[in-house]
Amino acid sequence: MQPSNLPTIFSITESEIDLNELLAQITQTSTGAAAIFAGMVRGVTSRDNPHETEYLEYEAYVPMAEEKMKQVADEIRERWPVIEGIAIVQRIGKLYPKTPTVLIACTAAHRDTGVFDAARYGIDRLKEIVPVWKKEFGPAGQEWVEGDYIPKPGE
Amino acid sequence: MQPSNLPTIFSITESEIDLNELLAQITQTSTGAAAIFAGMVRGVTSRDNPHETEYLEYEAYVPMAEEKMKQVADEIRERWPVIEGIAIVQRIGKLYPKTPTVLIACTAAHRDTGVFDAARYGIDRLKEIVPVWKKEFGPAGQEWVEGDYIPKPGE
Amino acid sequence: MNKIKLLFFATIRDRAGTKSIELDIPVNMTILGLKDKLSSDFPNLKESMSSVLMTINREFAFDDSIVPINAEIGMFPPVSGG
Amino acid sequence: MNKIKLLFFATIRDRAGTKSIELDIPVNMTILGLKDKLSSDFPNLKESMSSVLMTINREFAFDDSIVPINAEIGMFPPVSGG
Repeated sequence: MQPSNLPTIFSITESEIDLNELLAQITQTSTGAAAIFAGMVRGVTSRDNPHETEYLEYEAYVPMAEEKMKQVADEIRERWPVIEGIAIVQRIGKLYPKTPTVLIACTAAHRDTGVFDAARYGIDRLKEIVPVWKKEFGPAGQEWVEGDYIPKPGE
Repeated sequence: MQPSNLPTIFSITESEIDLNELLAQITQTSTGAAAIFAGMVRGVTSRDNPHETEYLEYEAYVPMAEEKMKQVADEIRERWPVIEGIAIVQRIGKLYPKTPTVLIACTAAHRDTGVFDAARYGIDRLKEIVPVWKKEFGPAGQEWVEGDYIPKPGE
Repeated sequence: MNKIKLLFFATIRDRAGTKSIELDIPVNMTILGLKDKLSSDFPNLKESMSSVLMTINREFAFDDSIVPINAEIGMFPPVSGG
Repeated sequence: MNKIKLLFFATIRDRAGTKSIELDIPVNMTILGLKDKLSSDFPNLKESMSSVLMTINREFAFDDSIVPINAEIGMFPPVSGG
Protein backbone atom coordinates (compact mmCIF):
# COMPACT_ATOMS: atom_id res chain seq x y z
CA MET A 1 0.00 0.00 0.00
CA GLN A 2 1.19 3.50 -0.79
CA PRO A 3 1.81 5.73 2.20
CA SER A 4 -0.60 8.59 1.64
CA ASN A 5 1.94 11.31 2.37
CA LEU A 6 4.01 10.83 -0.78
CA PRO A 7 3.98 14.16 -2.63
CA THR A 8 2.06 14.13 -5.91
CA ILE A 9 1.60 17.38 -7.80
CA PHE A 10 -0.37 17.81 -10.98
CA SER A 11 -1.51 21.02 -12.54
CA ILE A 12 -2.59 22.80 -15.68
CA THR A 13 -1.27 26.31 -15.47
CA GLU A 14 -0.86 29.50 -17.46
CA SER A 15 2.18 30.49 -15.38
CA GLU A 16 5.87 29.79 -15.91
CA ILE A 17 6.97 26.31 -14.89
CA ASP A 18 9.38 26.66 -11.96
CA LEU A 19 11.60 23.56 -11.92
CA ASN A 20 13.38 24.56 -8.70
CA GLU A 21 10.12 24.94 -6.82
CA LEU A 22 8.59 21.74 -8.20
CA LEU A 23 11.71 19.72 -7.40
CA ALA A 24 11.69 21.04 -3.84
CA GLN A 25 8.05 20.04 -3.45
CA ILE A 26 8.70 16.41 -4.41
CA THR A 27 11.94 16.02 -2.45
CA GLN A 28 11.59 14.17 0.83
CA THR A 29 14.21 13.55 3.49
CA SER A 30 14.72 10.09 2.00
CA THR A 31 15.07 11.39 -1.58
CA GLY A 32 18.43 11.23 -3.34
CA ALA A 33 17.56 11.26 -7.03
CA ALA A 34 15.22 13.04 -9.42
CA ALA A 35 14.62 12.44 -13.12
CA ILE A 36 12.89 15.33 -14.81
CA PHE A 37 11.55 15.64 -18.32
CA ALA A 38 10.86 19.10 -19.68
CA GLY A 39 9.33 19.81 -23.08
CA MET A 40 9.87 23.11 -24.88
CA VAL A 41 8.28 24.79 -27.89
CA ARG A 42 10.52 24.22 -30.93
CA GLY A 43 10.96 27.22 -33.21
CA VAL A 44 12.49 25.07 -35.89
CA THR A 45 11.54 21.44 -36.57
CA SER A 46 13.71 19.34 -38.91
CA ARG A 47 12.23 15.85 -38.58
CA ASP A 48 9.27 14.47 -40.53
CA ASN A 49 7.61 17.63 -41.78
CA PRO A 50 10.27 20.38 -41.49
CA HIS A 51 8.78 23.74 -40.57
CA GLU A 52 9.10 26.83 -38.45
CA THR A 53 6.88 27.78 -35.54
CA GLU A 54 6.14 31.30 -34.36
CA TYR A 55 4.17 30.16 -31.34
CA LEU A 56 1.78 27.51 -30.09
CA GLU A 57 -1.56 27.97 -28.44
CA TYR A 58 -2.36 25.25 -25.93
CA GLU A 59 -5.78 24.43 -24.61
CA ALA A 60 -6.94 21.77 -22.18
CA TYR A 61 -10.11 20.14 -20.96
CA VAL A 62 -8.92 21.22 -17.54
CA PRO A 63 -10.82 19.11 -15.01
CA MET A 64 -10.42 15.95 -17.08
CA ALA A 65 -6.75 16.73 -17.73
CA GLU A 66 -6.15 16.97 -13.99
CA GLU A 67 -7.90 13.66 -13.41
CA LYS A 68 -5.85 11.99 -16.16
CA MET A 69 -2.62 13.43 -14.72
CA LYS A 70 -3.55 11.84 -11.42
CA GLN A 71 -4.13 8.57 -13.31
CA VAL A 72 -0.67 8.84 -14.91
CA ALA A 73 0.83 9.38 -11.45
CA ASP A 74 -1.09 6.36 -10.12
CA GLU A 75 0.17 4.23 -13.03
CA ILE A 76 3.75 5.33 -12.31
CA ARG A 77 3.43 4.39 -8.64
CA GLU A 78 1.95 1.04 -9.55
CA ARG A 79 4.84 0.22 -11.93
CA TRP A 80 7.66 1.74 -9.86
CA PRO A 81 6.63 1.48 -6.20
CA VAL A 82 9.94 3.04 -5.08
CA ILE A 83 8.97 6.41 -6.56
CA GLU A 84 8.63 8.99 -3.79
CA GLY A 85 7.43 12.21 -5.39
CA ILE A 86 5.76 12.94 -8.72
CA ALA A 87 5.12 16.28 -10.41
CA ILE A 88 3.18 16.60 -13.66
CA VAL A 89 2.61 20.09 -15.01
CA GLN A 90 1.24 21.25 -18.35
CA ARG A 91 1.42 24.91 -19.21
CA ILE A 92 -1.31 26.22 -21.52
CA GLY A 93 -1.94 29.48 -23.38
CA LYS A 94 0.19 31.18 -26.02
CA LEU A 95 3.75 29.88 -25.79
CA TYR A 96 6.80 30.89 -27.78
CA PRO A 97 9.84 28.87 -28.87
CA LYS A 98 12.26 27.81 -26.12
CA THR A 99 9.55 28.06 -23.46
CA PRO A 100 9.09 25.01 -21.21
CA THR A 101 5.52 23.79 -21.70
CA VAL A 102 5.42 20.51 -19.84
CA LEU A 103 7.25 18.90 -16.95
CA ILE A 104 7.28 15.38 -15.52
CA ALA A 105 9.48 14.78 -12.50
CA CYS A 106 9.91 11.64 -10.42
CA THR A 107 12.00 11.26 -7.29
CA ALA A 108 13.37 8.23 -5.46
CA ALA A 109 15.99 7.39 -2.87
CA HIS A 110 18.51 6.22 -5.51
CA ARG A 111 18.97 6.76 -9.23
CA ASP A 112 19.12 3.06 -10.17
CA THR A 113 15.57 2.28 -9.14
CA GLY A 114 13.68 3.17 -12.31
CA VAL A 115 13.38 6.90 -11.78
CA PHE A 116 14.42 7.65 -15.38
CA ASP A 117 12.04 5.05 -16.79
CA ALA A 118 9.24 6.43 -14.63
CA ALA A 119 9.71 9.97 -15.98
CA ARG A 120 9.88 8.65 -19.53
CA TYR A 121 6.69 6.66 -18.99
CA GLY A 122 5.04 9.75 -17.55
CA ILE A 123 5.64 11.97 -20.56
CA ASP A 124 4.67 9.19 -22.96
CA ARG A 125 1.39 8.63 -21.13
CA LEU A 126 0.66 12.33 -20.82
CA LYS A 127 0.85 12.59 -24.60
CA GLU A 128 -1.58 9.67 -24.92
CA ILE A 129 -4.38 10.30 -22.44
CA VAL A 130 -4.23 13.82 -20.96
CA PRO A 131 -6.66 16.02 -22.93
CA VAL A 132 -4.47 18.91 -24.05
CA TRP A 133 -4.10 20.18 -27.62
CA LYS A 134 -1.93 22.69 -29.36
CA LYS A 135 -2.47 24.86 -32.39
CA GLU A 136 0.62 25.82 -34.28
CA PHE A 137 1.10 29.30 -35.74
CA GLY A 138 3.85 29.78 -38.32
CA PRO A 139 4.79 31.35 -41.63
CA ALA A 140 2.51 28.85 -43.40
CA GLY A 141 -0.54 29.72 -41.32
CA GLN A 142 -2.16 27.94 -38.39
CA GLU A 143 -2.90 24.31 -37.81
CA TRP A 144 -4.07 22.08 -34.99
CA VAL A 145 -1.53 19.44 -34.02
CA GLU A 146 -3.30 16.12 -33.57
CA GLY A 147 -1.96 13.08 -31.77
CA ASP A 148 -2.58 9.55 -32.91
CA TYR A 149 -3.36 7.60 -29.75
CA ILE A 150 -6.83 6.09 -29.34
CA PRO A 151 -7.49 5.30 -25.66
CA LYS A 152 -8.91 1.90 -24.85
CA PRO A 153 -11.76 1.19 -22.42
CA GLY A 154 -10.52 1.67 -18.85
CA GLU A 155 -7.82 4.17 -19.79
CA MET B 1 31.71 16.85 -36.82
CA GLN B 2 30.02 18.68 -33.97
CA PRO B 3 28.88 22.21 -34.72
CA SER B 4 30.89 24.28 -32.28
CA ASN B 5 27.97 26.41 -31.16
CA LEU B 6 26.16 23.67 -29.24
CA PRO B 7 25.83 24.85 -25.65
CA THR B 8 27.88 22.90 -23.10
CA ILE B 9 28.00 24.05 -19.52
CA PHE B 10 30.06 22.51 -16.77
CA SER B 11 30.82 23.94 -13.40
CA ILE B 12 31.82 23.29 -9.83
CA THR B 13 30.00 25.81 -7.69
CA GLU B 14 29.27 26.71 -4.09
CA SER B 15 26.02 28.41 -5.12
CA GLU B 16 22.51 27.05 -5.41
CA ILE B 17 21.84 25.05 -8.56
CA ASP B 18 19.24 26.93 -10.62
CA LEU B 19 17.47 24.40 -12.85
CA ASN B 20 15.41 27.04 -14.66
CA GLU B 21 18.48 29.04 -15.62
CA LEU B 22 20.49 25.99 -16.67
CA LEU B 23 17.65 24.62 -18.78
CA ALA B 24 17.30 27.98 -20.52
CA GLN B 25 21.03 28.02 -21.28
CA ILE B 26 20.92 24.65 -23.05
CA THR B 27 17.67 25.22 -24.94
CA GLN B 28 18.09 26.14 -28.58
CA THR B 29 15.44 27.12 -31.11
CA SER B 30 15.49 23.53 -32.36
CA THR B 31 15.17 22.01 -28.85
CA GLY B 32 11.97 20.25 -27.85
CA ALA B 33 13.02 17.91 -25.05
CA ALA B 34 15.22 17.93 -21.96
CA ALA B 35 16.09 15.08 -19.61
CA ILE B 36 17.48 16.28 -16.32
CA PHE B 37 18.95 14.33 -13.45
CA ALA B 38 19.23 16.03 -10.08
CA GLY B 39 20.84 14.48 -7.00
CA MET B 40 19.95 15.60 -3.50
CA VAL B 41 21.45 15.01 -0.05
CA ARG B 42 19.49 12.24 1.67
CA GLY B 43 18.76 12.85 5.34
CA VAL B 44 17.68 9.24 5.81
CA THR B 45 19.15 6.29 3.92
CA SER B 46 17.42 2.89 4.11
CA ARG B 47 19.36 0.79 1.61
CA ASP B 48 22.58 -1.12 2.29
CA ASN B 49 23.84 0.57 5.42
CA PRO B 50 20.81 2.38 6.89
CA HIS B 51 21.79 5.65 8.57
CA GLU B 52 20.92 9.28 9.06
CA THR B 53 22.83 12.23 7.68
CA GLU B 54 23.03 15.68 9.23
CA TYR B 55 24.97 17.16 6.33
CA LEU B 56 27.62 16.41 3.75
CA GLU B 57 30.78 18.31 3.01
CA TYR B 58 31.80 18.13 -0.63
CA GLU B 59 35.23 18.91 -1.95
CA ALA B 60 36.62 18.78 -5.48
CA TYR B 61 39.92 18.82 -7.31
CA VAL B 62 38.38 21.74 -9.17
CA PRO B 63 40.43 22.19 -12.35
CA MET B 64 40.58 18.45 -12.98
CA ALA B 65 36.88 18.06 -12.17
CA GLU B 66 36.04 20.67 -14.80
CA GLU B 67 38.21 18.89 -17.37
CA LYS B 68 36.56 15.56 -16.57
CA MET B 69 33.10 17.12 -16.82
CA LYS B 70 34.05 18.31 -20.28
CA GLN B 71 35.16 14.76 -21.04
CA VAL B 72 31.80 13.39 -19.87
CA ALA B 73 30.05 15.90 -22.16
CA ASP B 74 32.30 14.86 -25.06
CA GLU B 75 31.52 11.19 -24.41
CA ILE B 76 27.78 11.97 -24.41
CA ARG B 77 28.02 13.80 -27.73
CA GLU B 78 30.01 10.94 -29.24
CA ARG B 79 27.39 8.36 -28.18
CA TRP B 80 24.28 10.47 -28.83
CA PRO B 81 25.12 12.87 -31.65
CA VAL B 82 21.58 14.30 -31.62
CA ILE B 83 22.14 15.88 -28.20
CA GLU B 84 21.99 19.66 -28.50
CA GLY B 85 22.83 21.11 -25.08
CA ILE B 86 24.55 19.63 -22.04
CA ALA B 87 24.82 21.02 -18.52
CA ILE B 88 26.86 19.33 -15.80
CA VAL B 89 27.01 21.04 -12.42
CA GLN B 90 28.38 19.83 -9.11
CA ARG B 91 27.76 21.89 -6.02
CA ILE B 92 30.40 21.66 -3.28
CA GLY B 93 30.68 22.86 0.32
CA LYS B 94 28.47 22.03 3.29
CA LEU B 95 25.12 20.76 2.06
CA TYR B 96 22.07 19.72 4.04
CA PRO B 97 19.39 17.10 3.33
CA LYS B 98 16.99 17.85 0.45
CA THR B 99 19.50 20.20 -1.20
CA PRO B 100 20.26 19.55 -4.88
CA THR B 101 23.98 18.82 -5.15
CA VAL B 102 24.44 17.72 -8.74
CA LEU B 103 22.69 18.22 -12.04
CA ILE B 104 23.06 16.62 -15.46
CA ALA B 105 20.81 17.92 -18.22
CA CYS B 106 20.72 16.97 -21.89
CA THR B 107 18.53 18.51 -24.56
CA ALA B 108 17.51 17.34 -28.03
CA ALA B 109 14.88 18.10 -30.65
CA HIS B 110 12.71 15.14 -29.62
CA ARG B 111 12.36 12.97 -26.54
CA ASP B 112 12.75 9.62 -28.33
CA THR B 113 16.34 10.25 -29.42
CA GLY B 114 18.26 9.02 -26.39
CA VAL B 115 18.01 12.12 -24.26
CA PHE B 116 17.06 10.11 -21.16
CA ASP B 117 19.86 7.60 -21.73
CA ALA B 118 22.32 10.45 -22.24
CA ALA B 119 21.44 12.04 -18.90
CA ARG B 120 21.64 8.67 -17.17
CA TYR B 121 25.05 8.03 -18.72
CA GLY B 122 26.19 11.48 -17.63
CA ILE B 123 25.43 10.98 -13.95
CA ASP B 124 26.91 7.47 -13.98
CA ARG B 125 30.14 8.76 -15.55
CA LEU B 126 30.33 11.75 -13.23
CA LYS B 127 30.29 9.38 -10.30
CA GLU B 128 33.12 7.38 -11.88
CA ILE B 129 35.67 9.90 -13.13
CA VAL B 130 34.95 13.42 -11.87
CA PRO B 131 37.16 14.04 -8.81
CA VAL B 132 34.66 15.08 -6.15
CA TRP B 133 34.33 13.56 -2.69
CA LYS B 134 31.92 13.91 0.17
CA LYS B 135 32.32 13.52 3.88
CA GLU B 136 29.24 12.52 5.76
CA PHE B 137 28.36 14.00 9.17
CA GLY B 138 25.72 12.25 11.24
CA PRO B 139 24.74 11.04 14.68
CA ALA B 140 27.44 8.34 14.44
CA GLY B 141 30.22 10.80 13.65
CA GLN B 142 31.92 11.68 10.40
CA GLU B 143 33.11 9.52 7.55
CA TRP B 144 34.42 9.97 4.01
CA VAL B 145 32.23 8.35 1.41
CA GLU B 146 34.39 6.49 -1.09
CA GLY B 147 33.40 5.30 -4.53
CA ASP B 148 34.56 2.03 -6.02
CA TYR B 149 35.42 2.86 -9.62
CA ILE B 150 39.04 2.53 -10.75
CA PRO B 151 39.62 4.51 -13.96
CA LYS B 152 41.44 2.78 -16.78
CA PRO B 153 44.22 4.30 -18.90
CA GLY B 154 42.75 6.89 -21.26
CA GLU B 155 39.76 7.68 -19.04
CA MET C 1 -35.49 12.89 -22.17
CA ASN C 2 -31.93 13.29 -20.90
CA LYS C 3 -30.38 16.78 -20.79
CA ILE C 4 -26.65 16.52 -21.41
CA LYS C 5 -23.82 19.01 -21.79
CA LEU C 6 -21.44 18.70 -24.73
CA LEU C 7 -17.94 20.21 -24.58
CA PHE C 8 -15.98 20.63 -27.81
CA PHE C 9 -12.20 21.03 -28.02
CA ALA C 10 -9.57 21.79 -30.67
CA THR C 11 -10.64 20.91 -34.24
CA ILE C 12 -14.07 19.79 -33.05
CA ARG C 13 -14.68 23.15 -31.39
CA ASP C 14 -13.57 24.98 -34.53
CA ARG C 15 -15.97 22.91 -36.65
CA ALA C 16 -18.83 23.17 -34.18
CA GLY C 17 -18.26 26.92 -33.92
CA THR C 18 -18.89 26.82 -30.17
CA LYS C 19 -17.24 25.55 -26.99
CA SER C 20 -20.29 23.85 -25.55
CA ILE C 21 -23.94 23.17 -26.02
CA GLU C 22 -26.73 21.60 -24.03
CA LEU C 23 -28.80 18.95 -25.72
CA ASP C 24 -31.84 16.80 -24.95
CA ILE C 25 -31.38 13.20 -25.99
CA PRO C 26 -33.42 10.04 -25.40
CA VAL C 27 -32.69 8.11 -22.21
CA ASN C 28 -30.37 5.12 -22.74
CA MET C 29 -28.92 6.51 -25.98
CA THR C 30 -25.47 5.07 -26.78
CA ILE C 31 -22.43 7.10 -27.74
CA LEU C 32 -22.86 5.74 -31.27
CA GLY C 33 -26.45 6.95 -31.28
CA LEU C 34 -25.29 10.34 -30.04
CA LYS C 35 -22.67 10.56 -32.79
CA ASP C 36 -25.34 9.80 -35.39
CA LYS C 37 -27.61 12.45 -33.95
CA LEU C 38 -24.78 15.03 -33.93
CA SER C 39 -23.86 14.17 -37.53
CA SER C 40 -27.34 15.07 -38.66
CA ASP C 41 -27.87 18.04 -36.31
CA PHE C 42 -24.39 19.52 -37.03
CA PRO C 43 -23.35 18.66 -40.60
CA ASN C 44 -19.97 20.37 -40.01
CA LEU C 45 -19.14 17.68 -37.45
CA LYS C 46 -20.06 14.74 -39.66
CA GLU C 47 -16.60 14.16 -41.08
CA SER C 48 -15.04 14.30 -37.61
CA MET C 49 -17.19 11.50 -36.23
CA SER C 50 -14.99 8.64 -37.43
CA SER C 51 -11.91 9.85 -35.52
CA VAL C 52 -13.38 11.84 -32.62
CA LEU C 53 -12.60 10.83 -29.05
CA MET C 54 -15.62 10.94 -26.76
CA THR C 55 -15.73 11.17 -22.99
CA ILE C 56 -18.51 10.67 -20.46
CA ASN C 57 -18.05 12.57 -17.20
CA ARG C 58 -14.30 12.92 -17.92
CA GLU C 59 -13.64 9.26 -18.71
CA PHE C 60 -13.04 7.93 -22.22
CA ALA C 61 -16.21 6.47 -23.72
CA PHE C 62 -16.86 4.10 -26.62
CA ASP C 63 -19.57 3.49 -29.19
CA ASP C 64 -21.54 1.07 -27.03
CA SER C 65 -21.35 3.17 -23.84
CA ILE C 66 -24.75 4.39 -22.61
CA VAL C 67 -24.97 8.14 -22.02
CA PRO C 68 -25.98 8.63 -18.36
CA ILE C 69 -28.49 11.19 -17.11
CA ASN C 70 -27.13 14.77 -17.13
CA ALA C 71 -23.79 13.58 -18.47
CA GLU C 72 -20.93 15.87 -19.36
CA ILE C 73 -19.79 14.69 -22.79
CA GLY C 74 -16.37 15.74 -24.17
CA MET C 75 -15.57 15.55 -27.87
CA PHE C 76 -12.08 16.09 -29.24
CA PRO C 77 -9.35 14.79 -31.57
CA PRO C 78 -6.51 12.58 -30.29
CA VAL C 79 -4.59 14.61 -27.71
CA SER C 80 -1.40 16.49 -28.57
CA GLY C 81 -0.17 18.03 -25.32
CA GLY C 82 3.34 18.19 -24.05
CA MET D 1 66.08 16.20 -9.89
CA ASN D 2 62.44 16.87 -10.74
CA LYS D 3 60.41 19.26 -8.57
CA ILE D 4 56.80 18.14 -8.48
CA LYS D 5 53.68 19.31 -6.69
CA LEU D 6 51.52 16.79 -4.86
CA LEU D 7 47.84 17.51 -4.16
CA PHE D 8 46.00 15.37 -1.60
CA PHE D 9 42.24 15.00 -1.37
CA ALA D 10 39.67 13.40 0.94
CA THR D 11 41.03 10.51 3.04
CA ILE D 12 44.51 10.98 1.59
CA ARG D 13 44.57 14.62 2.67
CA ASP D 14 43.39 13.66 6.15
CA ARG D 15 46.15 11.06 6.46
CA ALA D 16 48.82 13.31 4.97
CA GLY D 17 47.74 16.12 7.26
CA THR D 18 48.17 18.67 4.48
CA LYS D 19 46.54 19.65 1.19
CA SER D 20 49.72 19.81 -0.86
CA ILE D 21 53.47 19.50 -0.77
CA GLU D 22 56.31 20.07 -3.15
CA LEU D 23 58.82 17.29 -3.57
CA ASP D 24 62.08 16.66 -5.41
CA ILE D 25 62.16 13.28 -7.10
CA PRO D 26 64.57 11.66 -9.54
CA VAL D 27 63.97 12.31 -13.22
CA ASN D 28 62.10 9.47 -14.97
CA MET D 29 60.66 8.09 -11.75
CA THR D 30 57.50 6.04 -12.31
CA ILE D 31 54.24 6.46 -10.40
CA LEU D 32 55.04 3.15 -8.69
CA GLY D 33 58.43 4.51 -7.66
CA LEU D 34 56.75 7.67 -6.36
CA LYS D 35 54.27 5.62 -4.34
CA ASP D 36 57.14 3.67 -2.79
CA LYS D 37 58.97 6.87 -1.92
CA LEU D 38 55.81 8.38 -0.36
CA SER D 39 55.20 5.21 1.64
CA SER D 40 58.59 5.56 3.27
CA ASP D 41 58.56 9.39 3.59
CA PHE D 42 54.98 9.50 4.94
CA PRO D 43 54.25 6.32 6.92
CA ASN D 44 50.63 7.49 7.44
CA LEU D 45 50.06 7.15 3.71
CA LYS D 46 51.50 3.66 3.40
CA GLU D 47 48.22 1.80 3.88
CA SER D 48 46.46 4.04 1.31
CA MET D 49 48.91 3.23 -1.47
CA SER D 50 47.20 0.05 -2.63
CA SER D 51 43.88 1.79 -3.38
CA VAL D 52 44.91 5.39 -4.09
CA LEU D 53 44.07 6.96 -7.46
CA MET D 54 46.94 8.99 -8.91
CA THR D 55 46.79 11.71 -11.54
CA ILE D 56 49.48 13.45 -13.58
CA ASN D 57 48.58 16.95 -14.74
CA ARG D 58 44.88 16.20 -14.18
CA GLU D 59 44.76 12.92 -16.09
CA PHE D 60 44.54 9.52 -14.43
CA ALA D 61 47.95 7.87 -14.13
CA PHE D 62 49.08 4.29 -13.55
CA ASP D 63 51.97 2.47 -11.91
CA ASP D 64 54.13 2.42 -15.04
CA SER D 65 53.50 6.08 -15.98
CA ILE D 66 56.64 8.26 -15.89
CA VAL D 67 56.31 11.41 -13.78
CA PRO D 68 57.02 14.38 -16.10
CA ILE D 69 59.10 17.42 -15.15
CA ASN D 70 57.28 19.81 -12.78
CA ALA D 71 54.22 17.58 -12.81
CA GLU D 72 51.11 18.27 -10.75
CA ILE D 73 50.32 14.95 -9.08
CA GLY D 74 46.89 14.33 -7.56
CA MET D 75 46.29 11.59 -4.99
CA PHE D 76 42.86 10.58 -3.81
CA PRO D 77 40.47 7.70 -3.13
CA PRO D 78 37.87 6.57 -5.71
CA VAL D 79 35.58 9.51 -6.34
CA SER D 80 32.21 9.87 -4.61
CA GLY D 81 30.59 12.99 -6.04
CA GLY D 82 27.04 13.51 -7.09
